[in-house]
Amino acid sequence: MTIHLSIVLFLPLAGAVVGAFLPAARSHWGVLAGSVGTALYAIVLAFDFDRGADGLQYVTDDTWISELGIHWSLGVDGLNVWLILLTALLWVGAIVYGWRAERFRTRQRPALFWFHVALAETAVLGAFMAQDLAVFVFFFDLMLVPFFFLIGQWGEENRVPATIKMMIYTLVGSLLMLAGAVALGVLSTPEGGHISFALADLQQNTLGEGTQQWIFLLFAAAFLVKAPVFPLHGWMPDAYRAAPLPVLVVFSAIVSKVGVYGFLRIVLPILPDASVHFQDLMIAFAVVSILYGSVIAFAQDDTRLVVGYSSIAQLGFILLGIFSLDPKGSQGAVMQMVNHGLVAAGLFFAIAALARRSGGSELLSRMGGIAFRAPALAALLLILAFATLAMPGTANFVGELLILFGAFEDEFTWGLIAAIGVVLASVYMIRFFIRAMHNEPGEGVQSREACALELGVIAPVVAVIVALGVYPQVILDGSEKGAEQAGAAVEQVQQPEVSAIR
Amino acid sequence: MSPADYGWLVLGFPLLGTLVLAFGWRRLPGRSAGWIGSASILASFISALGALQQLQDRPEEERHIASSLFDYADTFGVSVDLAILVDPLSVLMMLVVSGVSFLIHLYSVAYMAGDRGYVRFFAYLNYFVFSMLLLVLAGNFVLLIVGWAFVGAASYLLISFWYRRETATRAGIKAFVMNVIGDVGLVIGAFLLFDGTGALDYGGVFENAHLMSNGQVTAACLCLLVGAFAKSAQIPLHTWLPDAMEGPTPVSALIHAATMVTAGVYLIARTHPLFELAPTAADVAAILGTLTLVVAASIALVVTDLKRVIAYSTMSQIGYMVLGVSAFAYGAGMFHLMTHAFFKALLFMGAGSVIAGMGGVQSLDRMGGFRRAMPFTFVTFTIGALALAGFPLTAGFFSKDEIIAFTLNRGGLYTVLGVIAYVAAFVTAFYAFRMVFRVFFGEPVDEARELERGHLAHHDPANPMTGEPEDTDVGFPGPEHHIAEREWPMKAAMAPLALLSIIGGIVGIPGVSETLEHFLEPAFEGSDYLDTAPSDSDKTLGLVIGGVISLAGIALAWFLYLVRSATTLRLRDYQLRRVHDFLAHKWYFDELYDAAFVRPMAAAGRYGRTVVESVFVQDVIIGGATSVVRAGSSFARGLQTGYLRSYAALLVTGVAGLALYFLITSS
Amino acid sequence: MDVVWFVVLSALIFAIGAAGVMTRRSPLVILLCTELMLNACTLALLAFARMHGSGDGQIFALIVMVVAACEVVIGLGLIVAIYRKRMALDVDKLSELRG
Amino acid sequence: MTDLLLADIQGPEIDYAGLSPLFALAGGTVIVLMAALFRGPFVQRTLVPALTLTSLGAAVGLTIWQWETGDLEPIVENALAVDTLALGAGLIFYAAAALTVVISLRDEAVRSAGAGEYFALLLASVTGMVVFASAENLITLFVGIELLSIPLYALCAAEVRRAASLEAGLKYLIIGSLGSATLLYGLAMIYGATGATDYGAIATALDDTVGLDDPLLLIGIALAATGLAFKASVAPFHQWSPDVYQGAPTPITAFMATATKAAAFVAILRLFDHALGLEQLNWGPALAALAAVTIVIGNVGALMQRSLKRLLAWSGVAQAGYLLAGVVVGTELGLKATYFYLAAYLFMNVAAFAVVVARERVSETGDDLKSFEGLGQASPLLAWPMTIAMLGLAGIPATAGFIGKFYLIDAAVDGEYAWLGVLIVVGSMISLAYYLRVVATMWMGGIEVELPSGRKVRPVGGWSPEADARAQPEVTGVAILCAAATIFFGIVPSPLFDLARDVGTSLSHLL
Repeated sequence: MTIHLSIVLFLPLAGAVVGAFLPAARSHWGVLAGSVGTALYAIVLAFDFDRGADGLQYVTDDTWISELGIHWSLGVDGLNVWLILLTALLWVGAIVYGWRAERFRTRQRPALFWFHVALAETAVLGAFMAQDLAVFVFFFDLMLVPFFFLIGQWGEENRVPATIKMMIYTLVGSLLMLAGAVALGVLSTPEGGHISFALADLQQNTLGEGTQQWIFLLFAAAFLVKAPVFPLHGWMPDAYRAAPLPVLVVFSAIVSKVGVYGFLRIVLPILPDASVHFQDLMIAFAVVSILYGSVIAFAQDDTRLVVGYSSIAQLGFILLGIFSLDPKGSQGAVMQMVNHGLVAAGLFFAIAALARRSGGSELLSRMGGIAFRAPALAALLLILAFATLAMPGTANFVGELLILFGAFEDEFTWGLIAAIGVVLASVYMIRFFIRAMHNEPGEGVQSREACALELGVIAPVVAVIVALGVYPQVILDGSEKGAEQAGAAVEQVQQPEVSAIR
Repeated sequence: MSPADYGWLVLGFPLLGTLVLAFGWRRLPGRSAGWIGSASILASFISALGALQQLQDRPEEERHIASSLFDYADTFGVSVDLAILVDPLSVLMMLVVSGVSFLIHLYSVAYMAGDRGYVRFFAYLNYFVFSMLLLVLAGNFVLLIVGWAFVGAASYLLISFWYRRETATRAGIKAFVMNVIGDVGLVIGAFLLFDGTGALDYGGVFENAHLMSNGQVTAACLCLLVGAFAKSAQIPLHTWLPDAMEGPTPVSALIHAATMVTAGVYLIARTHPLFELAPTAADVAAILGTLTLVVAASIALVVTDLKRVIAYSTMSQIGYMVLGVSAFAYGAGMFHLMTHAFFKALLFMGAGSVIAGMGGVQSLDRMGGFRRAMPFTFVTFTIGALALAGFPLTAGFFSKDEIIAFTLNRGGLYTVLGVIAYVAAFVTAFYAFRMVFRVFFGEPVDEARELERGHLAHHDPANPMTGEPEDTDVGFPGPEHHIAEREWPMKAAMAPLALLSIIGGIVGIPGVSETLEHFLEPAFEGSDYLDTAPSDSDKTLGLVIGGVISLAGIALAWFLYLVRSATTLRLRDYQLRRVHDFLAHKWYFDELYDAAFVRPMAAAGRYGRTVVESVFVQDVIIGGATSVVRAGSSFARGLQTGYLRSYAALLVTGVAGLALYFLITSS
Repeated sequence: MDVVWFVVLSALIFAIGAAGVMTRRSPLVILLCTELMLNACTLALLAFARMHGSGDGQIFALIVMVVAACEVVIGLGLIVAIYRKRMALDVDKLSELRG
Repeated sequence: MTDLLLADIQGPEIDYAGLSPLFALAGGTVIVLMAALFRGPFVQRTLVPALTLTSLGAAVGLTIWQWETGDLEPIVENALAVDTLALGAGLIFYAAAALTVVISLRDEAVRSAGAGEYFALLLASVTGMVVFASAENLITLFVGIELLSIPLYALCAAEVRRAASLEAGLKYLIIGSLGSATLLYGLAMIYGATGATDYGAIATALDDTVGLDDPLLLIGIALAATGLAFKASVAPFHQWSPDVYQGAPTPITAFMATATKAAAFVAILRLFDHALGLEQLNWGPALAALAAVTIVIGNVGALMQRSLKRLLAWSGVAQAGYLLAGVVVGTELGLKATYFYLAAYLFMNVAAFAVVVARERVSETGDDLKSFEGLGQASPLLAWPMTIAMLGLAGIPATAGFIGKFYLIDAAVDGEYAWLGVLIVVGSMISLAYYLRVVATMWMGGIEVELPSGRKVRPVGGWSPEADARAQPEVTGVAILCAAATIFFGIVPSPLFDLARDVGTSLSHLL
């Protein structure tokens, strides 16, 4: 069957437009319809997706701006199929939660809120599907706008400086990438040939070492800031603290992946020499982020920041996997993107649930003993915590195992240091769980069992996590080809013994 | 049905039990949960018997049955199936684990009856059994690691089962983190093996192990040892086990005595081909094992918390097993593992009964004279103590002394270790009966008297370690206590174990019956050390020495605690005070780790949060950039004086500059 | 007579005019100074026209005069308007707009 | 006697069709002036603006009629070129003027200056721009620049009752005439060096006879460059623009910000790429340096501005820097990119200024950032256009600004000025700080803007009658129209690209 990615991409926006014409109080119906439609379509896509096939599937490729050689080209392959599915599903969860949770009922200008939410979904999907560099940049930058408004207009206190900081900081990276992208397109245009930003064409004619390197740095700036990676995470704490929770769920779960995804999709295939050249630098970034994020995470009192810094560490792992420049590593990275998306979303939903029981406070010091009358909630959070610290038996373990194997292949020492991160992860996640759920209840804590809404959003996430833990192969099958192609160019550059398929 | 199918059944029942209990926790009245849990484990035990019988029907060389369910993770050369391996070794472990587990479940049905977390407890307990069986049945390293981590998680959950106790939660995180360290060690080891052999399943790895360089194998084995030692609470990764006694007593009996903590021994036995390729690693293991068995035994001399005494004795007993398997006395090691499971579980059960009788108090100093109050417990506990002490003809007697015999037989370094082991055996016998005499003999304490009057003592609930007051709601121990004397399930659980502790040795009486040896041989075929077993005469000699030593130890305990207890106190408080303090501080391991790791980490965290974040990330990077821009801004706007004439001036200077540029470049 | 002298002279006048714009404070005088600059240009143009013997320069010069006239008209108009508003006729006082 | 009559005077051959837009405008100027002699509200309020729009419309029509790609022969004895560059530039002027007319309709300036004069001057200025943009000859160049400037001097001061307006007018006049004098002197020197006034001749002269190290020529170029850069408010000749933009009546500011800038750049393109378009004559680096300075100065200058008009003026300086980047590469791609950006810039800027007009008429704080607080609630119809304009100017995707920047960077990199391309994005980064601040002020009320007194500013609560967009439908209409165009061309840029392509075909000698 043929699946039209453009439809998948624009359904949410369409829903938002419909919603805009509904009375404000009902506007969420339009958005919900749109995103549910997308989710269903994405599920169909994931099932229909041919795992064995090389290359892209369901390709859409029309000329958009011929003067600039920009093609409206979308496609799905092993790298993004799961991310697309994840995006579509989590957005539905976030929308449902944002609509039902009483904390957000009293929101002003709901129609506008939902419009931004839907726009964000479209932008993110676009960034994941784009097979044309310009289109990718287009969506990558566009993505920020709705979040800028969502955080700035409907956020917690101190939201405006936070959102402006986030917007500028991340756009600094994105704009550098814009320059890099244009340069890439122009410079890799063969003599007399017509300029094209299609990734396929860009892969054909590779640039000289030097050019690759400065362009690589421009791209890296964008992706590392977006991830974020130490020390470029300055925007993260404020933004996480300020963001409204439903928004934060998708922001932390999905948007942070776009950056690292960009490495796999664009940098490795198109700038292989530079990737090899900067391998150690990037791995250093990754490992430092792993350790730093973990250490800070267990010094935090604000649950959001515990998760925030933990995701710095997690993204460090993903980055490590990518720049192990080993198919196992990339494979693990793809897997971790999905897994971390799941756990991050689940954890933030859980944080919302915890806050409702600790008198609205999201500080660990105000929590404690919440498991007392909420065993189910405690169990869910426990599974989430275990998944986050890559407990064997969860898919995260398989992901991190592959990442570490990939890292060991080429960079054993770095790998060992990174492995410390696994231990640290256990420290901060279990600390989080104990401080929230165990010990004597703090004052102001009323423990009550998870309500239908909370179960409705958290339980499915946990179910998926467990399912993937039982049968991780399902993801590996899907993404294997993609990971292989992502690494192909690099493998040619590298000395053969690094390609470690025995 | 092939043994493998039975193997899957063995795994399946506890999992089923877990799920039933986990999802049915709301609507399970009274003790039904306990019965469901026990039933599932019983079923699992029966399946294990089935596997045993099937295995025995096969010719020796066909006693390795691997069975795979589906691809677990298979990509880019990494190929992991969801596979189990059934061979004599795993069958033995299956039997021990499921058997002992069943009895402990039975015990818990009554013992935990008063607790508000009854269903949760059995869910966890079933989950643990499932994990443990997964560990022993795993057919490849990845699945082994999965089981490894699962038992770690289960142990964490059960240690902090009474999660409103700060002490319990702290003990839990400690145990968990140390176990994760072990997991990481295993992962690295697994990678090294994968790197060297390109395989992750046991078969493949052992076949190609000879391809690896000696250094590689040694490194891999050391990494595996990290895992093994973390799990088996061997020095230097042992500090979590005593704290783990925060968990309910059945948990201590099951996880922290009989099964989980012996996983390390199992791992070494399971990967023996590697250790035989890397004798260095084996030696390291043996030395550390011996060290542990001495240190732990010495600490057990002075600890006053009943459960912790048994915990330390567990550590030291596992030291024996590690020494055994590292000395390539696999049969002996596994033998001791089995017998230890019996008598140590028994000891914990008895201790639980006593603690219940004491109304939750655990300190030896406050116990005494329970002999008449709880005769059944007295008998069984004493049997356990005898076995532990290696009293002649008890189970422990044969197994422990066989290990030592093997060790001495290896000669060289191992002679020394063997001698040390004998010394420790003496200590063991001493502290074992220190417990017995202090708990059951002497003046009956109030609780004992009350019990004799037929009334079970109750104190207002409090944390046994800190004495903080508690309530009896969820997250704290329940209101009622249950003692063996009054609960038939507890008796029913303890009686068989008592029996086994006495006669368990018959499977390995040197020269008479060596059933176990023969049974296990197929698992260790290809080992170069199978024929290095000492002659029966040496073994018998060893048995004699061991018997004498244990008698001596018991005698000394009798002398010091019953005849001359005053002398003992004087020794403790004056002559040997320094020694006592040193041992009472557990050789200062906790303090050391606290100073070396915990505090630095916390400090780093605080430093990072307060300094690095605000100063470097925010001020330097962001603040720096913005201030540069701001400076430029104020400069640009400073030029904008609003004075027409200055504009003109700037314009003219601009012209001049431009003209100058052109003149210079073109000439 | 060499054209250079004319150029130099015009340059001098131009410089004087520019200096005047930069130094004087009365808008009126500044206007005159700009006139001076324009005239310097005119002079230069005429000189060059003579040098090349082409008519363009002269046409140019004529147009410049016209333009100069227009500018002065607007300028005077503005100055009158400012005067009518009782504002100081001093360009340094006219610095409300800045920053 | 008769033979005298019969003696045919050999006049210049003139392509009247080519000149027709000019005639339309010039005629319109006169007619508007005449019509305004009749007093009466209808004439003043309706007829005069209508006539103005009509003549602009006529000009547009004639332009489209004249539209013919390729490098055409200059007309009127090589004085003017009627090529697609001139015509395309013309379209921008007409659009800007028309929009200005609409937002001026109820402006104080019109009242105080008189409708006739106001609109006539506007038309005259447009005429000047057309001449300026199509000048192929030093003389016409000068005529054009004066014809566009002098009316503007007057228009800036149109609000004779407002001191700021007068100050702006005077400043503009004086600095302006200083600038044009400089330009003129430069032109004179170029003429002196080459002995020709029309570009073609100058180019040929430079090719063979004149030595390229002739100091006369070089100084001439420098002076001319300054004069033109001044009009385009390129740093360091930008200083007049913040003051003048702030002081002038806002519609006029909008007009200057868009049309004048366009005219100046077209003139620069012509002079440098046609007359002085020689490889050996390396004015490229010099202009590149100017561009760099402009980008930086403009963007940092705009930070922490509280007056919207002033902020937009500074950002205009920055944008001039971006545009200059398109010029320095001296390629056809650069020409196209420049034109495209000019067009995109027109929409974004007019949208912003229209909102400013709407706000400052009703708010007591004028164009201060304060009068925009909570605009999101008060009147979204105004807040949205402003938001889109700001995001567009910042170069956010889905706006014409993004495509424009993309195109400019493309051109810069293509012309071996990659570093300039990077500098453009660096500039955009800085620009985010002030654009986003405006957006945040409108939507996220209660933002603490750093006032000297450091006191908090609270948002405008809820709906207020004077904040209602419907009070000034035409202004709101313009704002929404331009915003819509910004978005439209951000997603479907092809029409503008086609225009730009045609424009690119002129000046065919470019690479």
